[in-house]
Amino acid sequence: MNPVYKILKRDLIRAARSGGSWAYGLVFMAIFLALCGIALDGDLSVLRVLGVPLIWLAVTFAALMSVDRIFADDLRDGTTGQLWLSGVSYMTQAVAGLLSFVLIYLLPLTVTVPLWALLFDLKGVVVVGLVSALFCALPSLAAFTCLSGALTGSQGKGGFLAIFISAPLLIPLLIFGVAASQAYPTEGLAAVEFRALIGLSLLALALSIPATAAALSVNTDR
Amino acid sequence: MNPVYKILKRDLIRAARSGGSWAYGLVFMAIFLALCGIALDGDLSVLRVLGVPLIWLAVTFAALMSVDRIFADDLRDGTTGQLWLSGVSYMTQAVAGLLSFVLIYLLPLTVTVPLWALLFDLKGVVVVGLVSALFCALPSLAAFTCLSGALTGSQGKGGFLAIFISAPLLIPLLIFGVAASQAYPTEGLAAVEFRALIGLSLLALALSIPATAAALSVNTDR
Amino acid sequence: MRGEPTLWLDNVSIERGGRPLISNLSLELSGPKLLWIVGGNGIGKTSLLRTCAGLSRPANGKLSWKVDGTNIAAPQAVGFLPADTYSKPLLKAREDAAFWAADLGTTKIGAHSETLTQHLSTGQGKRLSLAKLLAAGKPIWILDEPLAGLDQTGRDLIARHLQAHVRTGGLALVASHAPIAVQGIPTQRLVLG
Amino acid sequence: MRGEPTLWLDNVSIERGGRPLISNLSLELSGPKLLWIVGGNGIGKTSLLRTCAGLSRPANGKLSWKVDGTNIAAPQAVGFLPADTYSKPLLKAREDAAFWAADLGTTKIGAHSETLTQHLSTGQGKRLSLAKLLAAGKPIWILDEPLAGLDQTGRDLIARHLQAHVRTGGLALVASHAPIAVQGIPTQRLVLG
Amino acid sequence: MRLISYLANPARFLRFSRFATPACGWSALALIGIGLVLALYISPPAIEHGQAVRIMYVHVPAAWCAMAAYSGIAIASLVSFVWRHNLADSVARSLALPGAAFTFLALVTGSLWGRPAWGTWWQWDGRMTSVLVLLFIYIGYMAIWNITTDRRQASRLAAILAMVGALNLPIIKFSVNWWNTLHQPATISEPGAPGLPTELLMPLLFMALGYTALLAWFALRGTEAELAELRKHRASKSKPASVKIEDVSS
Ligand code: HEM
Ligand SMILES: Nc1ncnc2c1ncn2[C@@H]1O[C@H](COP(=O)(O)OP(=O)(O)OP(=O)(O)O)[C@@H](O)[C@H]1O
Ligand SMILES: Nc1ncnc2c1ncn2[C@@H]1O[C@H](COP(=O)(O)OP(=O)(O)OP(=O)(O)O)[C@@H](O)[C@H]1O
Ligand SMILES: [Mg+2]
Ligand SMILES: [Mg+2]
Repeated sequence: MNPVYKILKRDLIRAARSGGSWAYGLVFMAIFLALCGIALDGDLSVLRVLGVPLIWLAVTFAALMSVDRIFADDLRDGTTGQLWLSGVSYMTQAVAGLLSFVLIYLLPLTVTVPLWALLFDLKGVVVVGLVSALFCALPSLAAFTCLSGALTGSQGKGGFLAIFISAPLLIPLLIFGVAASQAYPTEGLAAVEFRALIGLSLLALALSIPATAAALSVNTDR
Repeated sequence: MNPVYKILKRDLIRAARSGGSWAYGLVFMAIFLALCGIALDGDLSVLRVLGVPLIWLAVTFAALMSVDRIFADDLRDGTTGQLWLSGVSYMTQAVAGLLSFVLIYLLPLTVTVPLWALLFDLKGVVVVGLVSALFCALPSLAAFTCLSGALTGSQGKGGFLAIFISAPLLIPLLIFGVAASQAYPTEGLAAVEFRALIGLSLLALALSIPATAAALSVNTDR
Repeated sequence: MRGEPTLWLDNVSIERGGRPLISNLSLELSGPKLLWIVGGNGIGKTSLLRTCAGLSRPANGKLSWKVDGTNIAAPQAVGFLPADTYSKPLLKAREDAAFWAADLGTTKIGAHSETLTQHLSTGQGKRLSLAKLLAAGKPIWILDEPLAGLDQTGRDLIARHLQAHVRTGGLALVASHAPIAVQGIPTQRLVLG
Repeated sequence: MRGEPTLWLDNVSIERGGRPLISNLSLELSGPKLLWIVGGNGIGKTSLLRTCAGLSRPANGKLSWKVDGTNIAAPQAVGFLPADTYSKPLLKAREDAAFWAADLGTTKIGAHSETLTQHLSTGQGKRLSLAKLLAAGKPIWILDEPLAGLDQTGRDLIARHLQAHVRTGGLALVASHAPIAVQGIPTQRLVLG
Repeated sequence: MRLISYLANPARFLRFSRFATPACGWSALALIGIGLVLALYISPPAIEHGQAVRIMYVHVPAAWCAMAAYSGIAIASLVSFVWRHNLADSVARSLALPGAAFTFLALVTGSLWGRPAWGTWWQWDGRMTSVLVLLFIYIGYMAIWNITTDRRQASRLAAILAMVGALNLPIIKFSVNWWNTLHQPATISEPGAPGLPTELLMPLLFMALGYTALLAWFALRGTEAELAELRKHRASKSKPASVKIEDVSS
């Protein structure tokens, strides 16, 4: 059986059994956006302007909050090393970790965006732009988060350090993402910001996967 | 030696050695608020309105993210039970955990709030109101977080459950807190919201500490 | 010489995950004595020991701990050595020991006082736990696999301390797959199976 | 019968926390053979084994793994049984075993296939790890304290499997404080001290 | 490059640094001193900026050195990661603190200057944001060093972060061209750009050289300290275990 598939399956089972820890990000998003709504006093004209950036922010933060769930367990109990011995290269493990992160943590966030958009009374075309931009940004969001997960993994104190490491890499993403979402209604998918996002995603993948693999191999050594 | 003091000392040493993990709440706040700024395009008129609620939100979330640092380690490796056997009651452990949480995670957050307020161009009197409200809310923030930490502790899957458990408790706190901060410039500390906050804090302490102790004792049983 | 400790199990049943492990066990154990508990993997030794230490509640029945006939609470009576260590990562061995008022010298790991506990080897970790047990000075000792991971000197150390403990009137419950060979003290074996 | 495996250490030095544990060790080990590694707690057995498995880099020197004289990478040659389990909490024993293509029956814990791995007893956890090692079918086995926590049948199981492994040409490195008594296979002892 | 491989030997490095370190330290002091005097008293106020131009003499070289220090870290990290060279990661590690300090200085002076120049302390434009990001990367880099207990591991993890973070350097450099925002594009450092009058350029040059000498001093001193630490460690070493192999008859 393909090792990536095996790891994905394992992680999905664990997530399903973890009492909903995969939904952590969703809950964060809900509370965050609801509070922003309350804070802005439900003023729809303001909300409509702020909707897109706030949702981007929520997605980014929800992703960041799950950073230490990617590789930490495997690094701490020695599974990473055992997988390597069983012939699953660190590179493959990096890819599998990335995919399972996307599937378990990021996809639910992205898919439910139209729902949160309701809160801000966003127009249909804006929502489409937002979701497309999010999908374009998904790979780099995941790639950076995985890298910081792997870098801080085995220390047992990942959390904040991981946030700290990936946030600077995520800031440009956020800037482009918001710009792309806002450009969509007038320019569609052809907007230069979309190309920038996709470029950033490809770059992020190309850089992060080998870096993640290297970090995993370093952290296995004890 | 007093057991509370001993536990505090131990936790402070651990925090100091963890490469500054106690400071990551701060970093979270910094990044969170900075990202909010980016997402909102640095529009000061919006930022000024959102400043107080966003800072409240940041403090709350920074606190929530440390939930699984309170009792989880001790529950997982059996220290809680051993402490009980060594004559430290679960109640004492709950108090010690709460205090060390306040000292290590919450205090640095609260003390630096004036700094973050600069980012949002808040007026001096607003900042004073914000900080006073935060101090009034500190005990209940800590108490709720500790309770959810103790409840979810040994499962190794805190996240969602913790947020779910503490969110209903924290939302009134947030609402009162923001209201108190906003009432301060006109009404000062006499504002009814401040009294509500303090009442909430006392209530939270009275309820949470025994509940935390009970949760610890249940989670020790395996 | 301390007072004579007694551990009293009245009709105790233990379950795990809905499966009964031990049912209706009644026992009165009093020191000076060593009770060696044996039984196959997964039979319920650890569960029994944790129950006897007051760390788990039995599904049924009652336990009591006594010294010289007067009831006392488990925390006053029991010292427990679990199979896994409970030292805190990020603390140096010296600091972790100090927290429990333990002395690294008693188990011959004084030379590693500056090592972080997460870097201690398996046997060194076990010795650290043992030092903590010794420091607590309780009349009832409950040890889960004390020999696992220890080298010959470590095993001798355990035997010597067990002997001294029982000689001064103590009661010791020990679950171990490896033989617990202690000379000259009253020993009973409890076989689960 | 598989090809003859060789583990070759060339001037290997191992350090931990800046302290030298082993320096300039050169060795050529080839199967069929059992190498029993002994030494006091904290002398460096685990560190040596992890290095031999390719999981840690030596501070100095080189290692190579060969089968029938041709160099291969560590992952093709080595199966490693660590002292602690590496089963995933929240998975059932059955699922965890399936992930490593292991069969619970080989180590007699088939009856516990539905138990979550975090609820397995110490010995059951060890047996799960052993099942994974057996499933991997590697020519070089590296075992760290395989007997710790196992009952008599478990220890027999290990002995039997070690015997079969060496009989079919395998090489086994075993660090153990408990005697590794395996009949009728070539055994050497490496004493660290 | 030849100098680097020559110095890669610790003994040779120590011989070199015995002279180089104090030289760098004193020249840094002198250059920055002269630069400050020139900047604060001698050079004239600029036409469009008034007295605020004096901030430039602190700001611009600080920004340059922040980037230079990071480039140094990235290159040294690459060397240490690929060739596993210990001196390289000492250099990288000791550049982090002054680099972060310069970044912070550039940010603070920039935003102090921004108030009179643009009427705002802070804007989320490309230049400022990317410099802030640089500060975060510096802090993350130092945090990895501090958090990881094993030195070998720490150096490799930090090197990975440093190499990935190098992506930010071109962003800082070209952000003014990509998003034409508040910050002015390169005028001094661009060949063919209009340039500055000499009386403005001189103090700038002094400050820049002074900062660079300061960076070098930090790098040399950090490496020296590391080597001293290593030697001390060697001296207090415990003995490794003896190894003996015997046959066991079964
Ligand atoms: C917090 C805000 C600021 C930041 C983070 C910042 C950052 C930087 C950086 C990184 C450089 C080096 C660029 C390079 O070498 O290409 C630079 C250069 C420079 N900055 Fe700023 N800056 C800020 C505010 C300002 C302000 C307010 C002014 C004046 C109006 C200013 C004027 C300059 C000048 C004149 C240069 C030299 C450009 C050259 O010729 O290379 N900066 N700044
Ligand atoms: N929550 C649970 N659900 C199902 N089974 C459980 C649960 N917790 C424990 N068990 C089972 O209870 C049994 C008792 O475990 P225990 O740790 O007491 O055994 P033990 O005698 O100490 O074994 P060992 O010799 O391996 O240490 C084991 O078979 C274990 O699988
Ligand atoms: N990072 C570190 N810093 C300091 N000392 C360390 C570090 N890591 C390991 N050690 C020490 O290295 C030594 C080797 O440990 P190792 O686990 O290899 O011993 P071992 O022979 O397997 O012992 P045991 O029989 O107890 O399992 C121990 O003394 C341990 O304290
Ligand atoms: Mg057991
Ligand atoms: Mg070992």
